Amino acid sequence: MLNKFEKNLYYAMLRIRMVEERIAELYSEQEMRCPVHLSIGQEAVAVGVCEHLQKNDIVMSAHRAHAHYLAKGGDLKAMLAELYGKSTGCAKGKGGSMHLIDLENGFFAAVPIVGSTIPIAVGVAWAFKMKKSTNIVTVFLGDGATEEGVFFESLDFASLKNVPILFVCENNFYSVYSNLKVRQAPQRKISVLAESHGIKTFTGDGNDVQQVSKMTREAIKFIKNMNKPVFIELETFRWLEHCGPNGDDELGYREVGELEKWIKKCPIESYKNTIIEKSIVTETEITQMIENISSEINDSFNFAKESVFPKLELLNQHIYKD
Amino acid sequence: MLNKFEKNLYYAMLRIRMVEERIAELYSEQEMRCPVHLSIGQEAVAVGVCEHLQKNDIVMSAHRAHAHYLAKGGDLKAMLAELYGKSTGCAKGKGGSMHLIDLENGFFAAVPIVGSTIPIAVGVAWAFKMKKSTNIVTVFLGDGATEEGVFFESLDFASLKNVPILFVCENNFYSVYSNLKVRQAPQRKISVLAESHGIKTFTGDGNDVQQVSKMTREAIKFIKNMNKPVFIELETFRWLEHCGPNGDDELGYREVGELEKWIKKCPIESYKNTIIEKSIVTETEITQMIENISSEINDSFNFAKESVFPKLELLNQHIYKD
Amino acid sequence: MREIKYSEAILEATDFSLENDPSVLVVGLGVPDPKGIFGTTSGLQEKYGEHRVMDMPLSENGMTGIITGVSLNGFRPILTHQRVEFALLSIEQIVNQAAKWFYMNAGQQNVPIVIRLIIGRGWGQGPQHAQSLESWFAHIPGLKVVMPSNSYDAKGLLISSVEDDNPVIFLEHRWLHNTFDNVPSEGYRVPIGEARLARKGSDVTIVSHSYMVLESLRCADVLAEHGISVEVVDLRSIRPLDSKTVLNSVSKTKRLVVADNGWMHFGVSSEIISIVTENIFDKLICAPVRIGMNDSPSPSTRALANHYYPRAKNIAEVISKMLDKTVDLNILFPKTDIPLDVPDPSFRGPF
Amino acid sequence: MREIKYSEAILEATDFSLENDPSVLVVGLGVPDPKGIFGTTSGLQEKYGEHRVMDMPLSENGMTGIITGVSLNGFRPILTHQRVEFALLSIEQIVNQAAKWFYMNAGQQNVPIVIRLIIGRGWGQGPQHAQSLESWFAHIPGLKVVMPSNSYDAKGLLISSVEDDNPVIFLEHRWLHNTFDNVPSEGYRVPIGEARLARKGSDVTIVSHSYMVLESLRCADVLAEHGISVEVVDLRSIRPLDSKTVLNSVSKTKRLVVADNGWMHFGVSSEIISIVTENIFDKLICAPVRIGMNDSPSPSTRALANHYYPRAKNIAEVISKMLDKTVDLNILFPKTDIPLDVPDPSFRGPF
Ligand SMILES: Cc1ncc(C[n+]2csc(CCOP(=O)(O)OP(=O)(O)O)c2C)c(N)n1
Ligand SMILES: Cc1ncc(C[n+]2csc(CCOP(=O)(O)OP(=O)(O)O)c2C)c(N)n1
Ligand SMILES: [Mg+2]
Ligand SMILES: [Mg+2]
Repeated sequence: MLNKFEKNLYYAMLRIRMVEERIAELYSEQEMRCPVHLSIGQEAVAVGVCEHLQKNDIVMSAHRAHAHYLAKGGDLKAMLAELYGKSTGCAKGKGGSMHLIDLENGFFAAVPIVGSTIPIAVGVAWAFKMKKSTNIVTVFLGDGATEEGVFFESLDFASLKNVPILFVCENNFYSVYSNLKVRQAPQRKISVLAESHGIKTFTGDGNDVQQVSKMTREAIKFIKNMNKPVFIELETFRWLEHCGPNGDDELGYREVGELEKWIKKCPIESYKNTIIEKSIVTETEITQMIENISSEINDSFNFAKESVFPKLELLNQHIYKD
Repeated sequence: MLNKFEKNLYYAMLRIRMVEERIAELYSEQEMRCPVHLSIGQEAVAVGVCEHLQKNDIVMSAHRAHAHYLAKGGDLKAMLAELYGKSTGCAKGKGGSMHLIDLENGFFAAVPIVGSTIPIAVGVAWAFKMKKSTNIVTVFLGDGATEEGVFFESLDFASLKNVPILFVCENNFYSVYSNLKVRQAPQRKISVLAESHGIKTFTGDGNDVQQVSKMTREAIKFIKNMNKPVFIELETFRWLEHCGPNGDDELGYREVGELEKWIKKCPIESYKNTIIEKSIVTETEITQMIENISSEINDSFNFAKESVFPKLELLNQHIYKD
Repeated sequence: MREIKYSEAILEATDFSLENDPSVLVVGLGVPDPKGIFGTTSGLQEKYGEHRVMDMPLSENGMTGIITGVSLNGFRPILTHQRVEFALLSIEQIVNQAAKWFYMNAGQQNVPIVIRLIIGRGWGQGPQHAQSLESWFAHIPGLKVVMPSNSYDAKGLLISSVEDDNPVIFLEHRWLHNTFDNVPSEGYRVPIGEARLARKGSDVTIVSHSYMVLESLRCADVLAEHGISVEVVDLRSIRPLDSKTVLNSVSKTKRLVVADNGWMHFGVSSEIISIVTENIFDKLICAPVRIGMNDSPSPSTRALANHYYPRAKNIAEVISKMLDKTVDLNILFPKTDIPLDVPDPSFRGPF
Repeated sequence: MREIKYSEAILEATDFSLENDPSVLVVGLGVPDPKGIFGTTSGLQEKYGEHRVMDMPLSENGMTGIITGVSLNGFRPILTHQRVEFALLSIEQIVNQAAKWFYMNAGQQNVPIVIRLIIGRGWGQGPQHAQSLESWFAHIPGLKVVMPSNSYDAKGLLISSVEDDNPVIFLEHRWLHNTFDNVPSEGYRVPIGEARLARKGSDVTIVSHSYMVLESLRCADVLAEHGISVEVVDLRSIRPLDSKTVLNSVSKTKRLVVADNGWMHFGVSSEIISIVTENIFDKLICAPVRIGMNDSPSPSTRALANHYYPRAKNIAEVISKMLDKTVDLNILFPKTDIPLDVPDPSFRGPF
């Protein structure tokens, strides 16, 4: 297929967007009874990075993990079933939206305690190094996570042992309702923090999937050739409320017009314009994509809804491994 | 008195050295029954910094605190009595060497958990700022302490709130028996870590008391004029074993000749040469100093030895404040 | 007297403390945000300024040290975390430093801080947003651990906590935030360390705390209709623990059930059973029993979470067995359509 | 069989594990240093290389996450801290992550790690170097908590811990490191979760663990000469807890004393008392009693520390009171010149 890679970038972003829009739409049915942190507006980071990863490369994430899970090839049905608390969920319903996992597709884990997967990801990467594997680990983290001490401890060790890890910081300027300026000194630049640990860094526009993709390609080359970690900081923006299916701009915690500015920079729309302009896709192809995705989403939600709840025995299973 | 400041620098270093040498000498009597971390070889940092502090400025430290406590004007008798576990000790014997305190003289606390006084010191300094006091806080920390996540959390907050604090890192290249190179990436420079948080930094020779003193003067001016924190990294070296009264170079964990090199750079000897050359002191004055200090030390050890142990009631006092 | 919500009671206590004492500070992730920590801090920054009521970086350990430091130099900070789990990052500061500070320096410097921790539960919070852990804090000499079960106590105990000269861990159960009680509008104190006889009875004593007091009271209500008279002791604080009130009650009823808010093993219920059996073994006429969270991490899906948390019905089951009475629990506690992963709206209060 | 020290037993178990399974790693501050963590890791780096046996940065929390990660990808790390207090920096990783990992992902990925924690005591360690805290870890479903009291168990339990597929907290009391026991030179396993009947007796059961087993045995020895027959149960692991052995013993002796290694409140001893009274209340003929560390932080000066830790004599006092026997404790336990802030050299073993 011509321009397969470019089309994939678009398709993957669109698919994530459409999945999350459907979650938002159906959330009010109160059947997905767990907190959900949607990443609408931030799809380019997940996709631009993950399109360069191999199946056996590992991805880890945190509370806002849907996009990373899907971009890495995580099973959609199992994810939705997990949100519905069903036995067919990727964690049999035990975890919910904040605990996605798909070992088959290299998505190791996401957890809601901010920052806590960072050292775990470093450990997974360190194991690759010790096993002389050529695989790498990518860990996604927010701007808020860079305020946790464990972030720095992880940078130090990754740099000390030269482990094959790609840190991807999605700087969306907010932690819940709190702007960077009430949390970090104005002179503090996240990428520079990483650099000061002797780590190669890149920064860029997280809404520009081409830029993210290019940067990731270089970053991975660097990790593999130099046997050293890389840190990428990407600016992007969350459109909806921190947790839940709705917007919350009316609460006034963000500057007036900030959201609009970012919506204008929609990663999917802007990339669509680019690839249409460059005749990489046609409007017809896009219509077809939307149809395909819709039908996959319909199937997957049906699957999730029709799946059964786990049986009571499960409650006391998996506390210990025998 | 002519050259009072210069003489004080020398006197204070000499006094600390002589106190610690006496502790080392008497430790084998097994009457100071608590772990002691001596700072022999590192006196210039404590003295060069503390000579610029006012009585109501606050100092905090960690496990290796004797020099900081004494340089800040901490009561010698109370310190020794604390090492002897006596009721006249600065913490009535409850703390031992790793828990020095002298509120009267602005020495708030030292604790043995590495890194843990750093955020507490930032909090004390933040309070000064909120009270519009002109006092500042100085916190001493080792190179090892910069590996704790809480170090970075403290830097961020200090920088965010512009609190009047002087961070003084004594980089003696070792944490117990572990060299920096097994703990920190070679490209990681401690002062740069601080800088990357938007904090003004200085670096220098921690065995040169004049340099330390000059740097501290500038640092304090900066803190007071700019209302911002400052970070100083000073290279120095511990002569004796990490914990205890003896040398341990024979264990071979440090490079051959490293200790000798640093002993040649003895902060006290080299400063003595300088001030004798410049005719700031005479040999006679120094002999007099030694005599004075010896007699103070004799008195203080006698005081500590003759003091009584705390009574059993003390065991259950101070668990809660009524 | 007005009926107000538990969350409003917390807000009023905080407001009162800020008003009453200029050294009080309020610090926490989201403190000034539009949701105001479940409404418990709403409007305070507007009223007292951002120097006294403030957000913070996502640095739980550092911030705990920082508020400890600020408390050594004249302030009385209240630090808030939206989940008890986040405080696990700051255990070193809480347990090694704040709890022991006053002891370590032999009474020269104390640490007057309050750490408000909210216990998550329900709506699929899952394994990392639903622990309780009060027994951890209560294990540590030097800490006080307060767990009010109603609005009145919440307000009075929070004011007492802020005025207390020691580090106080103040645990709030999310499912209490929307319950109501009669609460005076002015400031008042509920002393820390006094349990409350929440309901008098003669056949059996349920010792409980925090949210589980509500389940215990419901159990008592229902059993009363069947001639079983249940006394309910609400501990209110776990450390100091009012063993006198517990012992008095059990001495009278001669039977003990502990309805634990957390895991039972090495927990609050094991401490209560120990205190009772050590002290009034001869008064007991049967083995004490504890009920608490299932001994596993908490699952997200409601299919499992519904069986994870003990309810009034489970307590009633234990009591009927203990008293050898046959009651039909399914009649006493008929199935309702109320989902079990959100607070039961009939638990409205006052209690 | 050879008699070797507890610290040597730990070393041998580690050596065996490294030899036996190439996926085993040893990580900790000071692991390869000249003192080798009280001798427990000496020579291992030379033997297995710095890629398997290594020092680490002073980053307890990060390193705990890192060893969790490495365990997810094929390794079996042993992480060591020289004091239990240092691990308090890593509680978030231990409790929220490692302990729950297997549950959270419904059995797809487990965390086979061992965290060796040394309990400080003596020589003026003071408030921040002398806590015990096993009940904290034991409160958490998903963790195993192992506390051997002698060299034989130390070796066999450490090998079992490394081979266990779950996170194991392995607590070593410093004062045990120099005690001796008969230990096979080859590798062997002591199963986790089985208590040991350390001494048979008929009048009273002492349940104990770790160092306090030694004090309990000494107490039993001395009381035996005065016609009091004491049974001693050594728990060996606190979670899983072998309640069967405890219940069997108390069913027989009908009296229970718990000699706790840590603070009693919300501690191991409260759990033991609860298990016994819940299950065999009718077998008990008198109130159970617990003994443990003084309910305060630990003071540095020996003048106070001597009264902080319970000793054989204190246990004997409780037992003689319980049995209503008048024995002169000062004759039974004559004053010696041995300082109380260092291990008693007569506690040499084997036990
Ligand atoms: C240790 C911890 N503290 C607080 C929280 C509450 N919390 C959940 S998500 C979040 C925001 C994190 O911000 P960021 O890392 O920037 O990610 P974003 O939500 O912007 O994607 C916070 C504070 C948490 N989950 N864990
Ligand atoms: C959190 C913690 N981890 C480990 C230790 C053990 N320890 C005591 S002092 C020390 C060395 C610290 O090195 P550094 O900060 O460079 O200070 P120095 O001893 O060189 O003065 C260590 C690791 C501790 N006290 N606290
Ligand atoms: Mg963010
Ligand atoms: Mg050092």
